[in-house]
Amino acid sequence: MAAAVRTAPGPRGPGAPVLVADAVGKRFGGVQAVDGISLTMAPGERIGVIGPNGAGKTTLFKLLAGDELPTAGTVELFGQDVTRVGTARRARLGLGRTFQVSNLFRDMTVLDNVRVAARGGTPRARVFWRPQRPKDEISQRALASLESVGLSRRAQDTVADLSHGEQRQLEIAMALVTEPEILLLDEPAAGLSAVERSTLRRLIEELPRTLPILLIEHDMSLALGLTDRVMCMENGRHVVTGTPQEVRDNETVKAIYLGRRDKK
Amino acid sequence: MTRDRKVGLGAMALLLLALASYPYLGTSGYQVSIASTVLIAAILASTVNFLAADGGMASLGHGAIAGAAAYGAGWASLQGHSMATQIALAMVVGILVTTVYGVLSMRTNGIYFLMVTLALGMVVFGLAYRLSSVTRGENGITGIERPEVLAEPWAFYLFLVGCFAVTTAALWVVSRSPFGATLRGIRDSESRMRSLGYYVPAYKLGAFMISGTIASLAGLLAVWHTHFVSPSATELGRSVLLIVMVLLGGLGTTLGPLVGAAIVILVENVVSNSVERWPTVLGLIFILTILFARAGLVGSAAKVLRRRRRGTDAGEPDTAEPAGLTTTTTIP
Amino acid sequence: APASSEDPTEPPAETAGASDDETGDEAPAQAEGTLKVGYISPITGNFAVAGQEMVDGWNLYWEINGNEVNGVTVETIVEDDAGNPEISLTKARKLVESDQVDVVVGPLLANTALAVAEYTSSVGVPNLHPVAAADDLTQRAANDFTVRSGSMSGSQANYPGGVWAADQGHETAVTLCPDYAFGWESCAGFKQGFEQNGGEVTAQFWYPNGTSDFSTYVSQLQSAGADIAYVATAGGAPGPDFMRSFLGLGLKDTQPLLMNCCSMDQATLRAMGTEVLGIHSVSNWAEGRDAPEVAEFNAAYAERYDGKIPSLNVAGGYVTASQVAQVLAENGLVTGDELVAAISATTFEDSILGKTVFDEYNNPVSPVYIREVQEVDGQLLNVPIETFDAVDQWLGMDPEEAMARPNYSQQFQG
Amino acid sequence: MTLEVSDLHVGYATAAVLHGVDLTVGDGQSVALLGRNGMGKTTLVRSICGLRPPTVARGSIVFGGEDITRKAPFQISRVGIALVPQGRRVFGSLTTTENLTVVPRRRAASAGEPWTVERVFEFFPRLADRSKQMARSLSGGEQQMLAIGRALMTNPRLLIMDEPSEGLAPAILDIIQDRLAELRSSGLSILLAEQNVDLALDIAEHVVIIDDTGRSTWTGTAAQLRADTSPLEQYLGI
Amino acid sequence: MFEPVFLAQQALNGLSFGALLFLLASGLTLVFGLQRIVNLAHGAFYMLGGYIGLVIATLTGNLLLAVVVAMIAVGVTAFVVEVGLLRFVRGQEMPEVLLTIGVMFVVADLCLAIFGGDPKTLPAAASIQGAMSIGGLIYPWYRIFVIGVAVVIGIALALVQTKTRVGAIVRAGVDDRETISAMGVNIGWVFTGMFVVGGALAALSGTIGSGVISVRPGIQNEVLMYALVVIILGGLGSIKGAAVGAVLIGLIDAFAKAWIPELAYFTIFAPMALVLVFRPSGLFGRAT
Ligand SMILES: Nc1ncnc2c1ncn2[C@@H]1O[C@H](COP(=O)(O)OP(=O)(O)OP(=O)(O)O)[C@@H](O)[C@H]1O
Ligand SMILES: Nc1ncnc2c1ncn2[C@@H]1O[C@H](COP(=O)(O)OP(=O)(O)OP(=O)(O)O)[C@@H](O)[C@H]1O
Ligand SMILES: [Mg+2]
Ligand SMILES: [Mg+2]
Repeated sequence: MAAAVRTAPGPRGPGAPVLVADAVGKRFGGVQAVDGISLTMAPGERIGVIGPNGAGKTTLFKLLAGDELPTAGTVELFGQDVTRVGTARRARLGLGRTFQVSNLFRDMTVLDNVRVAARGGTPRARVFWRPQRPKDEISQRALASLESVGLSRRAQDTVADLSHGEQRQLEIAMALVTEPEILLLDEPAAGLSAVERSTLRRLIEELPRTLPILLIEHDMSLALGLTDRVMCMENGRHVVTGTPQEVRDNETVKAIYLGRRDKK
Repeated sequence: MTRDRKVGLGAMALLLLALASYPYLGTSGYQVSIASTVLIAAILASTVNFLAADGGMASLGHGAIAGAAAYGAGWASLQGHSMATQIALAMVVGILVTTVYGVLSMRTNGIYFLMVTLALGMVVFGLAYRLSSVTRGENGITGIERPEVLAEPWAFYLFLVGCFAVTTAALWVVSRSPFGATLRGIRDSESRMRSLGYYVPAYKLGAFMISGTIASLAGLLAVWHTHFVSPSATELGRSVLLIVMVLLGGLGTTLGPLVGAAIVILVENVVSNSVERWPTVLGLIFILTILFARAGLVGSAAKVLRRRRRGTDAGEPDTAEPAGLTTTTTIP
Repeated sequence: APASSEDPTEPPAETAGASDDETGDEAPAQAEGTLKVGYISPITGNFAVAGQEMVDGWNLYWEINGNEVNGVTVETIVEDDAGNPEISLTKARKLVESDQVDVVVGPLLANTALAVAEYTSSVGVPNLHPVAAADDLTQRAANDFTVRSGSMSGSQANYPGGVWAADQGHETAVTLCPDYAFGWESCAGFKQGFEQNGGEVTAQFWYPNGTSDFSTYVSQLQSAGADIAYVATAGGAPGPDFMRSFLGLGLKDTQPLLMNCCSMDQATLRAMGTEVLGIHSVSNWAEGRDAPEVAEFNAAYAERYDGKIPSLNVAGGYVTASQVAQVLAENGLVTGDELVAAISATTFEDSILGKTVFDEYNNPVSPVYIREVQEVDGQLLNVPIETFDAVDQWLGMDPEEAMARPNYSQQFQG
Repeated sequence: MTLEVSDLHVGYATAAVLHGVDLTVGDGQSVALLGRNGMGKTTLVRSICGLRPPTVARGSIVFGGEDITRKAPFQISRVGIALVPQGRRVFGSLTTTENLTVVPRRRAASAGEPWTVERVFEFFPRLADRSKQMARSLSGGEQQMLAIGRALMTNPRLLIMDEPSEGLAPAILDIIQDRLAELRSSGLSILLAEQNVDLALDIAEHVVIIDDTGRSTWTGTAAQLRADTSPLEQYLGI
Repeated sequence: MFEPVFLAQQALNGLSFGALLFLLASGLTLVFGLQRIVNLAHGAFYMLGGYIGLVIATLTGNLLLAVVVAMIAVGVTAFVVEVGLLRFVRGQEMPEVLLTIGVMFVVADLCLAIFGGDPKTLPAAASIQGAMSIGGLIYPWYRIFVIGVAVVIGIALALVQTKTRVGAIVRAGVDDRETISAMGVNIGWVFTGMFVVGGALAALSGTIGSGVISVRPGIQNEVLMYALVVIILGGLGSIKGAAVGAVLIGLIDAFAKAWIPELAYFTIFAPMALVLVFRPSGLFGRAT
């Protein structure tokens, strides 16, 4: 599978943390978007990140995924220092992710989107001497992934023809098909309707328990319902970390973040 | 095999048959020679087409790549080297130039890519002009022969038909391969591709090399056709016309380059015999094509056919239909 | 097809002599038929004016004199090559293979001319060059089918300019020429003429083709501070563009200047007007020469083309036509290498370019004029102020010696 | 001014989507448009705003007695309809403030007092802190606030919002709910396409549900739905 | 080669050539840089404007009148092209390319048919005569005038872009044409207006430029290429970038021609290629 061709990750004993962010910070000109956040993910751990709009969640996410380089602190992935390492390399180490704003291949079909994701820079993607085959393993995996998010009936449509919510579903399918060893999700449920949300919920629940997940969500039933541990941020800083219940009951979190519907 | 695919293959076979029988239809040597020019231009245009449609990289430097290859052959012939050496040198020089282009342009995108290739094309043109000890300056190199077996114009023409068929098929396969899908992914979103673990520049470079290699071949064929190469072969205007050919025929279509090349070459060489204001004619053809067949002649025809078959009566005339749409994948 | 496999450096003398004898007797007998002429010239694109003028000159002759000479009808097919050698070649092929012309005239530009000459000689069709200047056309690449009918080689036409400059007492000179074969040849001609007569060229500047802003070069000319500056262009815009910068810096009164043929042709005079009065140039054509044939030609041209004054390009086309006509008149219909040989063997006493004969390499030996822009009857003309008669292309060397040297370049100026 | 959509049939070049939608938004009313992903909410909203594609095949859209079915988007905006588009679509290369000032402001017949940059910043204090920042670099939620503020700046009579809750933190939703209530009392009508049913029912008094037949299958009040949730179960799968 | 007068003169040569480059790029900066319409007919507009301006200048000897007439004439042409042709393919890059190439072919060829192929330069009567003289330094007033015009146009463009709502609307329209129209802006006409202004600027530079480089067949390609180089080097859409790029190229060109003449041919393109290799979005361009 995809994992087989990945370059060997660094030292990785059982129980060693898969992802460590040590006092990372990111400054954009006058804005300190992320300010000294430390985070350790154990194998199989599922962490939620919440916080008001503009708290720095996505920026933190980008620091972990490699889209942005931190202005302070270090990031370690599977025991390897990746602070200055590019996105592609982190992906090859096994990091899978979604985008907060759908980032799809608009002029390609839905199926091709997922196929390209499934090949993820492996030697299969370099095959140029014969056409893509409709029944090969990659296509099967791609279809299965579409099925799991409920998009298989649109496999042959062009992405530009999809509704917003359908594009969000595709976004998730593309992250999952890479069979990542650590999964970062940035507001995966945004734009999804109720049914699709419960599908998503089931999907995440059914992922192997060994897969560590970092989840940013404003939907509290997901952010608090799917995770082992939740971190709340505000203005780039850490506010509180704890079990979902602890965070929900925290007075600061209630004041700065939770709405009437969630405080109930 | 889908019906579309069958129809396409059938049409292709018919076309090749027609092309191959052309010299036997009582055509004059001159007509065969014009047809040869069209085929060579079509091969070159199809490399531009591939890169622009699948890779999103519109190049203004392919004329110069082909020109460089032609100079490779020319120089070798000037030095009295054997035919094999001439061929080898043409390809080596062409591929070398391609590599330089590729490496320098990989970090750029869209219009910036266009400009880097333009600048490099101008450098090649400048070298062709200035490095006269090698290139004989603007007088160019004459008397470059083609292999004995191809000496007859019709033989060379048939050889060109073969080359056209092979290169077109090759590009067709590449475009539908996993690599082609990867390229389209890069075209649509480089950041997504990176986060999927693709080393984007490597793939872009790969595409550029494929396209540049075939362009080099076209350069060699061109010099075999005219027995002559001069800086004008590497001129920017030629590269611009290549893009024009591609758009006229239809970006991303298999036969578009041939149709586009035929129109441009015929206007330049044949219509100009009788119409003094032929540049105006050419310009009007471009304008009318865009107004009435936005996706290019082949592209729009294919779209009309497809729609007719499907029998849909869509309300809106097709608006921005992006390049990638015309390259379809097979349905499992 | 008959191929010309002679070594191009070998003078094609015998052939020329032989056909001379034959055609002499045969003339009256062959006095019927058609001479089909394929005329290639850039009528569109960047060289459109020069190309059109070259065609106009040719047509003018036949319009005045009728296109039937001695029972032979001259039929012309004009093809546009837009200044592109590839198209030029395709058109040549079309003319020869499809239209089966007896002779190809043109094209205009040196590089297109060399390409076409190579092709036509390989298929045994004569090729007449009314304007193209490339030295090699009648030197290293000379052959029995190619004749430079209306122009001179680049070094030949400018050599007398150097001689004249030295005669004027200038001791140092600086040159500015386009950086390609035509420029190298022109500059080499001037330089050799100047230095063989005691002058010294102290600096040579080369501008790339496509230069439009000459100010930096003019500044360099100025700072070089030589007694005279020699400037060449291949015609078109560089002439006026150079003059704009030159005049703008107020150098007209302080820096003596000699231009080549094409930088001071009528196109430049039309563009610049009286600003260029008094500027000197060197060329094998002088529209202001006081001779009846020139006056007649000027008048005929002016009548047909809105009072325009003919340039070297028009003259080249016209001269070529007149040569063909004279040969047909004297010999009846001649084709193939015989046509070239016949032209080459004829003395053209009253050519508008001055008395012209040809050397063994089919290159004209004719006058070169030092000209000055003067206003004559309200018209700006290049009026000859000194004439060098019977200038040949060897710059005082013998042919073998000349052709054994390398081609001219920035590095080798002779 | 009332928006009346009747028997609307709308489709794209590739497929027809809506097959007969009826919908009315009365003066000062607030209507929620519900439906699962891909049922055609955005298609309907775009049709009302005159955006192409899709194309209207049949039916009519009337606002304040004026037929706006085939008008151009800017004309429709000028009669007083403002759009918060799905996916925010802020002008990335403009600053926050420029995003607000770039839109033309209607003076006539506006609901309540006219909007100013200051008033938007009061509405969303978060934006005030980011006033000089390029909109492209705002966080997702900040962009959503900006999109709402931008629509308000046109001083609309009818505010159409396509999933405004997307990406907004729960506490902000409360604020929006409260403020929209205030605005309605000053005469602003609201059409809200939403996935967040709780929020939709809190904001809107009338509800229209579109299902996979492409029709407005269910029309009623929010109170009705609260009392009997079976339509929600049936059409939205809750 | 290093005397102060020579250096000063070369610096002025470079500056004035840079000013000319900026002028001939100015229209394209608007249309292509801000509006992202790949207007390959820009050079042809320059050419047409130059010819018309020259005809008027020759007839009247009045440079201002020539400029105004040329701007109006080309503005009208640009209007026709925009409304009659470009409007149908708005936002679609490739069709725009082909369409504007077509327009370029037609306009340039018709110019050849109408105005003939002679190179034409601004007649002395309409030009600014004489030369400035400071110490040993002599420099033509006309070229100083060109620098002045470029500065004025540059400042005006920068002001329009940053200080007026039109600038913001255009940028918004480029970001998201559909949304700005849903906000009540008739973006179609705004873009048409910009295109017309771009054409008029091309005509202005064509007329004024004809006092430095002659108008002639082929000038359309040369101008287009220079203009593209300038705005790409500077970074798309950045007026400041175009100005810096133009001056940079002008100076490099002037001094390279004097000091490293072998490279004279490459001085225009080499800086751009180098900059793009190291800064793929140009000097002042924002990475996309
Ligand atoms: N490139 C940038 N330049 C300047 N400021 C930035 C940039 N990117 C982000 N910011 C600012 O940093 C802060 C954090 O942004 P971020 O996107 O991380 O927020 P978030 O927590 O994901 O918010 P949301 O929940 O709304 O998505 C925001 O205030 C944003 O405006
Ligand atoms: N540009 C388009 N071209 C073709 N089909 C489209 C286009 N946009 C949307 N569609 C299709 O039209 C249908 C309705 O889409 P629409 O965006 O209106 O749904 P929606 O109800 O807004 O969904 P969501 O909640 O996901 O935003 C979908 O099936 C979608 O695939
Ligand atoms: Mg975020
Ligand atoms: Mg929607």
